[in-house]
Amino acid sequence: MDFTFNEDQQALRDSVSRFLMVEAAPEKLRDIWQTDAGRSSELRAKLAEQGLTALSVPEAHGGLGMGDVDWALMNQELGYFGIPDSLADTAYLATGLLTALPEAHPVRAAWLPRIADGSARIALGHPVNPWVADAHLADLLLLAHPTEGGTEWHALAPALVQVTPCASIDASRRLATVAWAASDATRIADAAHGQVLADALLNRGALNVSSQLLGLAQRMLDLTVDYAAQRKQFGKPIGAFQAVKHHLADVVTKIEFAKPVLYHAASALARNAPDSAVRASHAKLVCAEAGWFSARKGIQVHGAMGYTWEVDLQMFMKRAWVLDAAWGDRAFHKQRLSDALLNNGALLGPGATFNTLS
Amino acid sequence: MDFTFNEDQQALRDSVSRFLMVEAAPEKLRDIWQTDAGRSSELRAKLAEQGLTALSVPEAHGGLGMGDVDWALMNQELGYFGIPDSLADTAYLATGLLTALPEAHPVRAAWLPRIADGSARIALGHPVNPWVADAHLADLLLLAHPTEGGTEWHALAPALVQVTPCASIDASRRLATVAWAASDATRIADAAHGQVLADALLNRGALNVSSQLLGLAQRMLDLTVDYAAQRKQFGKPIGAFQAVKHHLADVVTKIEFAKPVLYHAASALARNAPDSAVRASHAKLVCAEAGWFSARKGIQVHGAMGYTWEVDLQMFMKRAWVLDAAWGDRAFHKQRLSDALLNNGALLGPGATFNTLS
Amino acid sequence: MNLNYTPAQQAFRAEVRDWLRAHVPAEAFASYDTREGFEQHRRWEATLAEGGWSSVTWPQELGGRGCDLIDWLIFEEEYAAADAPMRVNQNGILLLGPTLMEFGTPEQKARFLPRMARCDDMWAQGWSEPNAGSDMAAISSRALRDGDHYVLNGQKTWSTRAIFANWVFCLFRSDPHSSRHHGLSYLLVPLDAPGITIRPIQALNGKEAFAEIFFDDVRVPVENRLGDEGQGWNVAMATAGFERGLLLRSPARYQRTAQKLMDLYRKHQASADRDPSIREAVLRAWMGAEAYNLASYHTVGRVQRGARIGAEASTNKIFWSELDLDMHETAMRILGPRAELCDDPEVHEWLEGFLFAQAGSIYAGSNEIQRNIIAERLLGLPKN
Amino acid sequence: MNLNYTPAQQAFRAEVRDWLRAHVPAEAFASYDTREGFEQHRRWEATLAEGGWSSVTWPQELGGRGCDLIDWLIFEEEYAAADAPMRVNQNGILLLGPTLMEFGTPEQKARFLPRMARCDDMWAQGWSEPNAGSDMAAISSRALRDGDHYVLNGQKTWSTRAIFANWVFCLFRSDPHSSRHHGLSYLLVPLDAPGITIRPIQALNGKEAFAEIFFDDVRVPVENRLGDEGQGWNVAMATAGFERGLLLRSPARYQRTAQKLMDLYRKHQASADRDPSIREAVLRAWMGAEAYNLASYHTVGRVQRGARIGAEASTNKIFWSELDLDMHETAMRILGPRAELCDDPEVHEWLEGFLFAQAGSIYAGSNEIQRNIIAERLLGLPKN
Repeated sequence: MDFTFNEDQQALRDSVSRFLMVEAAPEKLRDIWQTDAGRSSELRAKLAEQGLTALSVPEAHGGLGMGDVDWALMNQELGYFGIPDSLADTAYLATGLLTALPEAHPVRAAWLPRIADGSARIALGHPVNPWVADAHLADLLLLAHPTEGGTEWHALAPALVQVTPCASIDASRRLATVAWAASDATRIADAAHGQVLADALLNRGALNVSSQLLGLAQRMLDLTVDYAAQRKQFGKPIGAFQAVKHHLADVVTKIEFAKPVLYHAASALARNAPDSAVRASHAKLVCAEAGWFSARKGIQVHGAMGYTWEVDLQMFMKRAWVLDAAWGDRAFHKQRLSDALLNNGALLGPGATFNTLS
Repeated sequence: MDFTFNEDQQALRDSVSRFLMVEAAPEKLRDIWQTDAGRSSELRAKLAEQGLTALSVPEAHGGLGMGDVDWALMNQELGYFGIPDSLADTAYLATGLLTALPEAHPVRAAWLPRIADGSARIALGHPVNPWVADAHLADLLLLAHPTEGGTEWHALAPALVQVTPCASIDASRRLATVAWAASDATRIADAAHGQVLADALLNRGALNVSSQLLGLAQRMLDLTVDYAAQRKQFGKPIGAFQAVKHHLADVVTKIEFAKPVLYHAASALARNAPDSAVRASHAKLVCAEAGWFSARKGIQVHGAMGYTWEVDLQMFMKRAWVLDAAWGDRAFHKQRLSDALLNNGALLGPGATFNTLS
Repeated sequence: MNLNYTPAQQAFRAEVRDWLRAHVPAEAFASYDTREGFEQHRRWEATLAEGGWSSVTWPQELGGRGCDLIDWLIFEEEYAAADAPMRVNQNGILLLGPTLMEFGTPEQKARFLPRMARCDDMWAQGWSEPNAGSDMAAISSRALRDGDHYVLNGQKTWSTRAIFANWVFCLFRSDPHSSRHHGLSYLLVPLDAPGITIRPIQALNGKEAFAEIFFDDVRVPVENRLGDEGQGWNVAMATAGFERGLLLRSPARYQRTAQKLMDLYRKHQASADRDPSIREAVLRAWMGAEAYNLASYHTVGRVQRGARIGAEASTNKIFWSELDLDMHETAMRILGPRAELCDDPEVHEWLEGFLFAQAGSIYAGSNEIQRNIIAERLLGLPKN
Repeated sequence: MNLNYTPAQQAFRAEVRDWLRAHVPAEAFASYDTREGFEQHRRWEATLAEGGWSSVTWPQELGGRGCDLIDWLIFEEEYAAADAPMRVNQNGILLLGPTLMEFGTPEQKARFLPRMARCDDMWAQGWSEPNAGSDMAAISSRALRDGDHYVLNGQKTWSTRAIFANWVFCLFRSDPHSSRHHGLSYLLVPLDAPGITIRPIQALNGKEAFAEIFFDDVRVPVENRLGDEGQGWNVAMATAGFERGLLLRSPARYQRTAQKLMDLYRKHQASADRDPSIREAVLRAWMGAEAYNLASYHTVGRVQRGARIGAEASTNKIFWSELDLDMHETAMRILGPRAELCDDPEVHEWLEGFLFAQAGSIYAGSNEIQRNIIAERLLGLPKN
């Protein structure tokens, strides 16, 4: 029993953080987000060079073979630095889906190496989301097709789909509805296996945004602490006022108690534990709350400055707001949690966390 | 349209307040509450002398003929000074019930004058409460008898009932379960009329505790402000710390926005308005919340002192806690509110408050 | 206590309702933070003025109707129920107008009030400065007396819609040796005066909702000063509390939002009920909006009986700003993953309202400042 | 990260469970705030000690089992799951014990620790004073050196169960010219020493849960001082953070409460669901208790890898105290009008817990103080 990260994991995270600090500074992101495509192939290439696109691709396909627990750390950095959806969607979520296909599957074999080397962007259409993120630049789209027997999965080249963009309040987002037709030729998983993939993807997607939300919460806190230390009113930094201190102390508490929930959920998913779904929902709820709460306290402490486009807070705040409802909104996850707790006594009580009593 | 109290109403309230300040000081109440009966006939006699028992008895029976709106003020004082249940139960609730009987009804004629002159205590058994307050000293018990056709009401002399006390966390309370048998001889209202009485009593009971809860909230706030101004830590009064200020400012806001809701509900009840029930539930919910919140902030600001028996805060805090669930707990009132709002669009929107659009 | 409207009040309500029914535009305007939308809203203000509705509580001779505050509440109820456009000259009508009536010379009243009522002039407010936000007494922009003129230098900020306005009312430090709230003067400045530069500030929604105003040796005549020299703080404060407490945010607006929230909830009830906190929040929205309305009627009654509104205005500010935020957050939760789609017709208004609600706990005195005021002035807790 | 218990840990869990199954009394004890109940609890502590369970993390030679912190968590989980009695010597075992191990002389350790482990001595804490609560550095009780003794004068308060204890550990001002956290000494005082008067304080529930301790020329030998003279603050603080952060409130206790709350909710679901906030609160109770447990495992792992716990302890304190309050409030709501009936068997435990939870945000450093610590030490915000 050791619920901590090892030094390698922490070192990798630190190096990614240092890299993004330089390469994903807010002013660069603003420039990128203002382009039509909203994405920079130059930045993507640098991320690939750092190995970020290869993180969870199996070693046999040129990747690093890492898993959900590593991503729980890494994604906090992506959240902290506001890296748009396409990277984690491709390198984490699509990779997870493809890796779960039979080893000999041609789509798996064809695309995992391209993910690892950074040359492919993959977009995902899951029924829980009413839109597809980053469909417009995708080299491949993996799309769910709900049928009576379960959710099939289909792989489509961009030429086979029609992408209609829909604007998000978050300037980093490029969302779209995608029109397409399912056929035998596009199917990569039938209804039975596909449902397993869809369920796993949903939990992974929820953890993906959970960890980004935690990173965002931390970024907004850091920005706000900086502001509170510098901004003076009534002859002293506003951070010296107890009301401001207590706002921000509460943000710390929310973040610190969301982290272990996230890590545990990631571990459950990695182990394919029977309680993966309820743990993922728990993580999503507390991370979303940390993000939302940090946004609220952040703008309050920033005062009118926080209401401006110019101050960086807004970039992260809007992302926190929208990820709150991505990959299952609060109602979705509360319902799952509620159903599980009312029906599964093994989740309750001392000793239940790591399932020793079940 | 004039949603204020006139000078007479305010003057009466002020005089009652001044009277209770002297006669119902906490140390006196502590002595009374520690007796077996928990009541003082001497204090009751003084209250009667002040006219408090006669407030809403019709003038024809020796009373002052006041109504729900006056009680909304008066009951805040009874709450503020922690006057036990028996007074308002008798002089407000039982009086309301008896007054609604046909004018010629012998029970009405016999007991209203005795209420007015302060010589009778009346206890009420309503189905919404699992107990009867102050049954042990009652000269008359008015007890509901639910039947398929509605709720009958019966009047019983103490000799006809068996009273089994049950202890409350609030030392001012004297609760009991009452065993009794309904008979033709005891019936004062049949099922049809009785149901109307039961419904009105429920709303009046809810307003009765609502206004007391507001008074309690204000008392706890006042005690806490006094404490915060006197208690010094770190070289200054703790009331100078922003965290303490903001705790107490929030209590003020809760109280101030509960008051008009209470007054409006009292007026609706007095006018027998069709939305009386939903207005009473709204009042109960916000007044209960003000009481609960003032208790929480009060004990927090009092620090360890607030956790003691010695400091007066506890007397009022416990009363606020228990009245929270008396005459319909929050679930009961939320359900009523929810049903009404979902089914009655006339309650919604600008202009709806005073029903001009319905 | 008499909670029936008089026949006259009922007739007034019917008159308002009929007029609005005949005049409220069928199509929603563009945002008033855009040039096009602002023009639409300005024209609507002119239409209101023609109908005599632009400032119902003003005296008739100044373009108002001399209504009492109950009539004002009725007007606001009908206005909100009709979904009539947002008002864009409220800084003038609600803040400067009453101040002019109290402190203005007869010449100033005649010069400014009728034009304001007709929306010939659109007014911006100029109180905040980069280093004088919550701490407004830290104002440093200066007005140096030069004969019968003041020479203005300095910078104002967070001036709402100033890029579309043609006048601004400001506090300047007229006594260079003064500090804090002493030595300030209240000046009315035309925004086309030489030496003025206006730089828009982009808000959260990307629109230019605010501006900074830079003053570089701007000359204004002494007759543009409202109240006595050095008394600007008192002039500004005299009406600020009352306005902030009562007129700034009429309760009808929140009742309308609560009503729409209930509609939204009913429409999506099956999915919303998966999260029990949503139903709770919808009930609270109704309770909050009703409470705010009742509190307003109660306050209006007290004011009509001669009471002055003091620090209670601060409880109002906290209450409506938190209510607004809660209601819009709840709408976001009900809309779920669609809530981020700004062009979705069901989402658009809620999303804009959600963004705007973020600022409610900050402008007009942050809620932290309001809580200090309540604790110190209502409860008498020590300042330090 | 490896979230499987080792075979040794599983075996340890089984051993704890078996022992508890055989020994936990079937009948609930009286309140430990009564003489009778305290005696029952003290005897239970002795039974635990005989079984070797009174202080599992202590070294074996001092009466413990030398368990690591994972084993401690496992022990606590089984203890809570078995509804074993509350512990009444935690002030000794959790606070004084580790402090003695770190700062005590060999003689002091030998003299006090085994007796503490066996519950031969029951320890009270004596830090707070009437004017030194949140501001603990304002301690004014004095210990004047007189040869090889200290002469104690002053008053301590809020000393939990001191009327039943026989020893107290205290901070006294040993340098009369010192101020704040300088010049304090940490002393161990027998409560039967001449000059000591103990006056009980009645708590909310009417029980004598605390006491004031008056010192009137009480003489204690110098060998009863823990750590160096004048270094009492550092001695007290060295372990306070760690203990407060981790051992004071084991997560299993909150998981058990959350589980019981879920049971209560299921039992009364039809009536509880009339208030949607109840279901929300029950879900939050589970989420909070799980989060607290996970945070504890995470912290324990870090400590076992050599990390020191700093100001994070303050987030812990806030978290468990608010969780405890929320859970008990929710239980009150579910119980509805019956919640006030103290003798109702279903109510009793919840009501007592509700009262006790009121104090959670106050003792062991008020939550306001904890928030200051987080803001100043973790976030680096300025002190003034």
